[in-house]
Amino acid sequence: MLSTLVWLPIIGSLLIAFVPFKLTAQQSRTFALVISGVVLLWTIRLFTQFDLTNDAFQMHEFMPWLPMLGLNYDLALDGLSLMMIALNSLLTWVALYSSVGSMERPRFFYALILFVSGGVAGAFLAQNLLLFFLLFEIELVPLYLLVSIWGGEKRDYAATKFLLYTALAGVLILTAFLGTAWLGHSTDFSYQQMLQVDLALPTQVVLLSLLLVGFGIKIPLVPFHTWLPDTYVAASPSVAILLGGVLAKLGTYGIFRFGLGMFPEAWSLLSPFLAVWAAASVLYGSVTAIAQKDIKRMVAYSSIGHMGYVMLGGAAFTELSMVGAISQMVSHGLILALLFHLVGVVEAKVGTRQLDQLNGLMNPLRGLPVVSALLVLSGMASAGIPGLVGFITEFLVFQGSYSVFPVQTLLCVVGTGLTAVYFVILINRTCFGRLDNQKAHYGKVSLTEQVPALVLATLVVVLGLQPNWLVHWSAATSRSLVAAVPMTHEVQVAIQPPFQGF
Amino acid sequence: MNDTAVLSPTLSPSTHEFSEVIHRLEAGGSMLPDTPENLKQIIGIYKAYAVPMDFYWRDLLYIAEKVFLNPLPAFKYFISDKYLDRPNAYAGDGADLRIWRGEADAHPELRDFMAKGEFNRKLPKLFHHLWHDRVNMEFAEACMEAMLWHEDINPQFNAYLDGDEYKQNSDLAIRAYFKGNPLMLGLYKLFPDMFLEQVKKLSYYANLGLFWEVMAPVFFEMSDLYDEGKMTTVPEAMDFLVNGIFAVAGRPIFHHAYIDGKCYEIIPKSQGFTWLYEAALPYVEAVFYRTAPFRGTKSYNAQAGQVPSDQKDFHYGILYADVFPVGSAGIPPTLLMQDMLHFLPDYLIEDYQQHGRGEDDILIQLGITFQRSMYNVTSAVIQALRAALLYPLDDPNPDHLKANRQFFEQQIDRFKRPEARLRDVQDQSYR
Amino acid sequence: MITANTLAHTSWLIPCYPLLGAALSFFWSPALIRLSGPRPVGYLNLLTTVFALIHSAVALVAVWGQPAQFLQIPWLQIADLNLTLPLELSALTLGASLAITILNLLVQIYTVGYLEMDWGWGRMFSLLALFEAGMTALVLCDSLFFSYILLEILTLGTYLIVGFWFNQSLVVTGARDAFLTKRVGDLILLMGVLALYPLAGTWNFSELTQWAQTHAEIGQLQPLTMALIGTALVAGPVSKCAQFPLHLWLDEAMEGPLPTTILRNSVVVATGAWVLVKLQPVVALSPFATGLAIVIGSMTALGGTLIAAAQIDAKRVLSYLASAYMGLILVAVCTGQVTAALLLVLTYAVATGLLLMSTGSIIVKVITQDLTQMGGLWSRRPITGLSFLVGIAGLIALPPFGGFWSMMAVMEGLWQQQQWALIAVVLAANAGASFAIMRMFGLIFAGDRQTMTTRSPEPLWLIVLPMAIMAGFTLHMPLIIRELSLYPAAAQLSLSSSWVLGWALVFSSMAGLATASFFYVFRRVQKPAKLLPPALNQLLAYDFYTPKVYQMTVIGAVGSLSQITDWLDRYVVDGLVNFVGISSLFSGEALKYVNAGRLQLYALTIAFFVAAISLYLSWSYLT
Amino acid sequence: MPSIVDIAVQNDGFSTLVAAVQAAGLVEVLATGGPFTVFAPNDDAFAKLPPGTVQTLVDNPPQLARILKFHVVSGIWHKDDMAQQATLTSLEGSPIPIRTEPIFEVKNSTVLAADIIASNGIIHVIDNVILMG
Repeated sequence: MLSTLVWLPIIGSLLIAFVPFKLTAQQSRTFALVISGVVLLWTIRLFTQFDLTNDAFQMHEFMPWLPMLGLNYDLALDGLSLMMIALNSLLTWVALYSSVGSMERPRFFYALILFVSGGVAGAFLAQNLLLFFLLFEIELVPLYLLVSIWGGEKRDYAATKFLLYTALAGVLILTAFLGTAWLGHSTDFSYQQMLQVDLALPTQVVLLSLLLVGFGIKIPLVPFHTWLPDTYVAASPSVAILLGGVLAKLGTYGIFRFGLGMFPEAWSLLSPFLAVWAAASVLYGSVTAIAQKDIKRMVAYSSIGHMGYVMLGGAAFTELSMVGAISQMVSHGLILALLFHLVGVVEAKVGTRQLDQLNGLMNPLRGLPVVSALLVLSGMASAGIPGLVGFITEFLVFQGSYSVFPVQTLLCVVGTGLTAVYFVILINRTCFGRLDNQKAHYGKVSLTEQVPALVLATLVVVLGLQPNWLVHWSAATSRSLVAAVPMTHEVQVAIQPPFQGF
Repeated sequence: MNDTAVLSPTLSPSTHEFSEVIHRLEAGGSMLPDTPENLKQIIGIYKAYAVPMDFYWRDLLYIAEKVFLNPLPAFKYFISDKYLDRPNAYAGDGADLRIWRGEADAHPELRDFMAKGEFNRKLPKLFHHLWHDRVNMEFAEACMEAMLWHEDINPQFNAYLDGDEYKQNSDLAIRAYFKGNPLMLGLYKLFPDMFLEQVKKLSYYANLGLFWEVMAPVFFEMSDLYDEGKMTTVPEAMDFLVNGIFAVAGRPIFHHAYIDGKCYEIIPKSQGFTWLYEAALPYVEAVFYRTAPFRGTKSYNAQAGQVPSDQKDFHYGILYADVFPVGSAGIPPTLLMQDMLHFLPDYLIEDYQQHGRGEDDILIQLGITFQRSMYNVTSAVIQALRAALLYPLDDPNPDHLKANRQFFEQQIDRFKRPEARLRDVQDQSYR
Repeated sequence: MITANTLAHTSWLIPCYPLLGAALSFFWSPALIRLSGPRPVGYLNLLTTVFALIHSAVALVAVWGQPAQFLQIPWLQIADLNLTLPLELSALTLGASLAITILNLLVQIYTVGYLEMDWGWGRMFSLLALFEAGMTALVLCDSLFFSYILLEILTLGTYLIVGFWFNQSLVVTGARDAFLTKRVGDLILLMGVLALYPLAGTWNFSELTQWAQTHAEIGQLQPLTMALIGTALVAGPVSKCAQFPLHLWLDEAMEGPLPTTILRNSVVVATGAWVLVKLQPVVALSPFATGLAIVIGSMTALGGTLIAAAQIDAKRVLSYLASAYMGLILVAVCTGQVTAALLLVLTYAVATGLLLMSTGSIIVKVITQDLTQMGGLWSRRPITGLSFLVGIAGLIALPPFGGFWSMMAVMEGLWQQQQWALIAVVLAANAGASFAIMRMFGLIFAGDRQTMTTRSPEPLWLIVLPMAIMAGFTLHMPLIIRELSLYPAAAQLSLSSSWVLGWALVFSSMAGLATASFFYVFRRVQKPAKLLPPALNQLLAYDFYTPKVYQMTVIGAVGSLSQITDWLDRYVVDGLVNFVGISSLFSGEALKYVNAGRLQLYALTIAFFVAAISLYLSWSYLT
Repeated sequence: MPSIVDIAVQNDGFSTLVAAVQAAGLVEVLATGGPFTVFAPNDDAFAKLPPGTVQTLVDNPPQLARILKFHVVSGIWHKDDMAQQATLTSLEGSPIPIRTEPIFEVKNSTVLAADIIASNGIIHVIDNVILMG
């Protein structure tokens, strides 16, 4: 069941790369789309099989691999993984769909994307720390190539920076994993085994810190974020969708799964710092986004801010905030993918991403009216306007976190206000205003180019109106995650002044 | 008036910003460059314009003469058969002066569109109306409003509207119209000026209707001549217009209202108002040059000062308008462009399909074509004025040529404003 | 069988009709209708509005005289959070819904006339419908949380509807400022929403009221907390109601089409007041928050009328009067006079709607919005002129019209609380409003014709008819008030205070009207504005230079902060990381300048070795 | 002495003008009223107008009369009297620009024969139909 999600894309990838006969760009795209379409359908089937009442891991698949190393092929699924898998399957399909047929070495491109998708699915399902790490590291290489071969200007610089940062993250994570096993005298790297490990609090704190920094680079959290704007901007829209929509989630997923899961005591000790860190990331990302002149860069910075909400929810680790954080990961993935896709279309049609050159794209006849309308929708979703999915997930995070970290939560609310500021700047400059008569002979946006955006936009609206369909999958998992953590701070502010400091 | 003289050697070249255009005008040309592409575009659009115009003038007269002061004129665009069959005075066998060789009643394409619409079904009129599958009379009324509101450009006509005779004529008509309606008569007694102002507006309906009654057959004839291969250059097209202007210059402008089968001469023909002076020239000034800023592109905020405080400084007509926002909100000419869209000749549709976004931005493409064609009409007006008020282009007297030059330069000066599109229409790539 | 009662119990459908209309409007977006025009969308939305109106009316009849009923619509149930949408069905809420749908119907008819040459009907009518849906849902909904949601959606709606003519530059900035200002209020309100829940354990207004009553001591126990929460809860209404210092957006929103202005100035701004009314028991827990709101309201009431009296733009006179009246309503709510406040909302909304309809009827024909370019329209525009006069009568305290009774109700309450200063504020604001609105009347209708008013017939019947109907409503307002048994106690005129207050109000109105008439109707003084020192005149005309104040404070601060962080990000954080993290691996600025191909190779190798070495190291530990 | 109308009728080259005056119903006025100064376009002048122009005017006497009145000024104005005048006001109401130096011109027409005295006025023959504006 689960292996299909991992191996189908990888087999597809190998087929595209190595079949002996000639494949045109269009054929490889279609083939990749079919593969990822099947994966997507398979994911939907997964939802029907998923047991909502079970808060443990489900659908185990186990195969010994290198038992003496403690490395086994061990997959399983819980609510958190399910959400991430769904996001991965959907966004892979979207990324493939939004790619343009005309590029250099298309077979290689599509093979790499499928490969990344399979690897990431594996990482989200891995029940073995080493397996997770391997898959986490392996996706690096194809992504590096995807950025450095098909990227925009400064792609080499960006790809290298990305590679080095992620590699560093890998080292830290591996150190933490090995340290946990070593210090805990565990011979097996299985997740269940690791959960049993009982370490002294100081050790836990050190190991957790390593994980936090390691995954923090991946998310990224300020100040480890500087690879992000460069990489996202240099990457082609499809790759940016994968990077921002899915791969950043590996960071928060890792923090929740391994940090929070394995070191609950240390987590509860560090959580106030985490909350501050999260709020700082939110504010920093949002404020910096306001100053950007390049819309893709602006969206990239918005991602930093929005991943901060996930961290806030995790830091507060109430049941509600965890559900919120997990849902926020999904909603952020959807919205960011939508934004990157639209920005990509704008760049492809207008030929620039500069705010001071864009204007009047809302023009119904000569502009990009549908793209503009969706840009308004996605910007507003990102800014947390109710009725769209961004609001409810952020709200759950806020409501869940407020009783624990009131000030940090309120600072994050300020962050959504700042989000509104830069998205209004973006929409005003890009969509509103008058077309420049000298330049405005842009190509038409075909329906095919709109399909991914329409799919995502539909999800953003539907899940915004009916958030139950999004949040209830992760409810049980959140409950069990939170139950594992000792409550050092009871939710007992009911009559206490909530405005106590950090 | 075929002035086809070449530039006189006795005059030094113009140093005007648009010297090229000046020289072209002096050589008997148009502001629009003489290219086959331009000719094709303007003739095609004249034809597409003439069909809805055939409706405009009929309905304008219908409103001025029959609907009159109906306080709830919900059906003012539901023109009666009589007005649909009403013979155009410049077409058909019974014409006063036959300009178009076609029939005098409503154009067959118009009748077809009114009956079936783009929906292409014969459904009740009301359905087509509500489905907005109809001619946009609103814009024709807006043109009328522009003429009414810019009252300084039609001094004699307006002086008459403000006079006692007009008041008496209207009074008779108003009383007759509201006979047996004590409410409206009572209101009239209380607020006579309100009713009088409405009648003045209706007089402008008649004015514009009579103006367009001439233009429709002129454009139809030009289209036919082009199709027959008898009109081959832009200056020829312009000269046809110049001749047309002269030929009907003396046509009377009047306003009659028909109430209970009786004719009330609100502005009698005997007042001596002429087509050229009381309709054509004010129309060109009000609609081509001035009108009012589109609410979708200019702020009406008094403190922002985007709208000039002097009517003379209004330059928002088709010669100045930015056509690119057509199709957006707050751009009234969209209505006209949409009207023309239904009646484009095939050769223009083909042309548009090969440029820009083809069918998708056809409204803008035809709008720019329309702008070109109106530069040609304006050229005709300038040349006609030059012929009427100044000297032949081949006049041997250098002083006369200088006067002509001065006149042309004055006219073209109005296009020095940054928003004017004269420079754009010189270039074929502006589309 | 459909009975009135079933209709009452399906009242949740009321917002759904316009919402359906808005959704269907999509099919008339310009990209989809190439051959026909967008007008059907207008008729369609008129139809859905009529449905909503009929439904509201029948439901109102059904619940008339009965205690409030509640409907619960489950929405989201997760962890310990249960979000159920409670609807309150009472004469008050359904009456408000009826008023909103009636006003919307009139505005939509007006729009058909006013925007007859606009191609953007799809967007216009779907947004009008969105507002209708949002406002009817807001009045029916009994939850702070869902009210917040609706207010936010309306904030977005304001952005889009002000940005309707997006080709125009001032529209673009106006939409931006409206959105951001309202959003600021919304988010502070959200903070209040978040903070209130742990304390009260509910967001339902009715339960909050109970909670506030039973925990009345909480204000004394936790003055700071309650002050902060109360202030946050007041902030939302303050920005919605365009109160100082968050009032500028309403001025800028005047760039939007006039029909939307009618809706915005009459009822949309009042949504803030409505929510405040619902929250009044909670806010009342904090004397600080209450006091703050009263101060803000009073300042806005006085400042707004002064600014209104100095505007030369027709729409802006009314926009500042809107702020001023909302200020009075704020004062009324925060002094605990909920009924009086709602009465004032009602009489204000009807009168101001009428005034804006008349104003639109003028500017659609005289083109200019500059009052100094108008004049001499009375004889030719009597229907509009009379409507305007009726609007004035309904707005200010002039017996026997609506405004008088609502102001009386407010005054009566203030008298009982012995709030002399606030009584003075109401009187002064009333006098100022009378002056400002009469000045506007005089400038438009009296005096000599100017070039732009030389030709001005009454406009299309689709504009005149809704205006006349609205005038009818305004004239009948006293009867409606009587039907609703909302006459203030003062109206019985049995108390001696009533006579005093009544006469005081009438005198203040008369003072304003008479002064304005003297200067602007009878034109006894050339250029009356010259009587004021120019600096003062400018100060008022330019709205106390609020745009500059914003520029120097909030906008400047956020702008420079973002510039600074961006600089830090580029040169410090990134530079440091590049330097420390990377330069240790390579030398200097290797990353940027070293031959890219080789660098890639290096990097790949590094990554590979990191993984390999790590594995190798672990091997020795594990075996 | 012959009246203005008589002179026009008796001389060759004014048949169009005469026909126009008749059509416009101005014979009576020009024959007995006055005194007038008439700028009389000859037949060639009318012939210069594009086809249809005269026909439309003749079909519509009030409009024709208005154009003709533009050619008439109240009072008697000799060429020498006009030297001091930049414009004269026509009976139609619009001004007529006049130049006497270097050649005698009335608006955009040239005077072919000046100062023809009639019983009720004076005639100047011009080579163009002059138009208002």
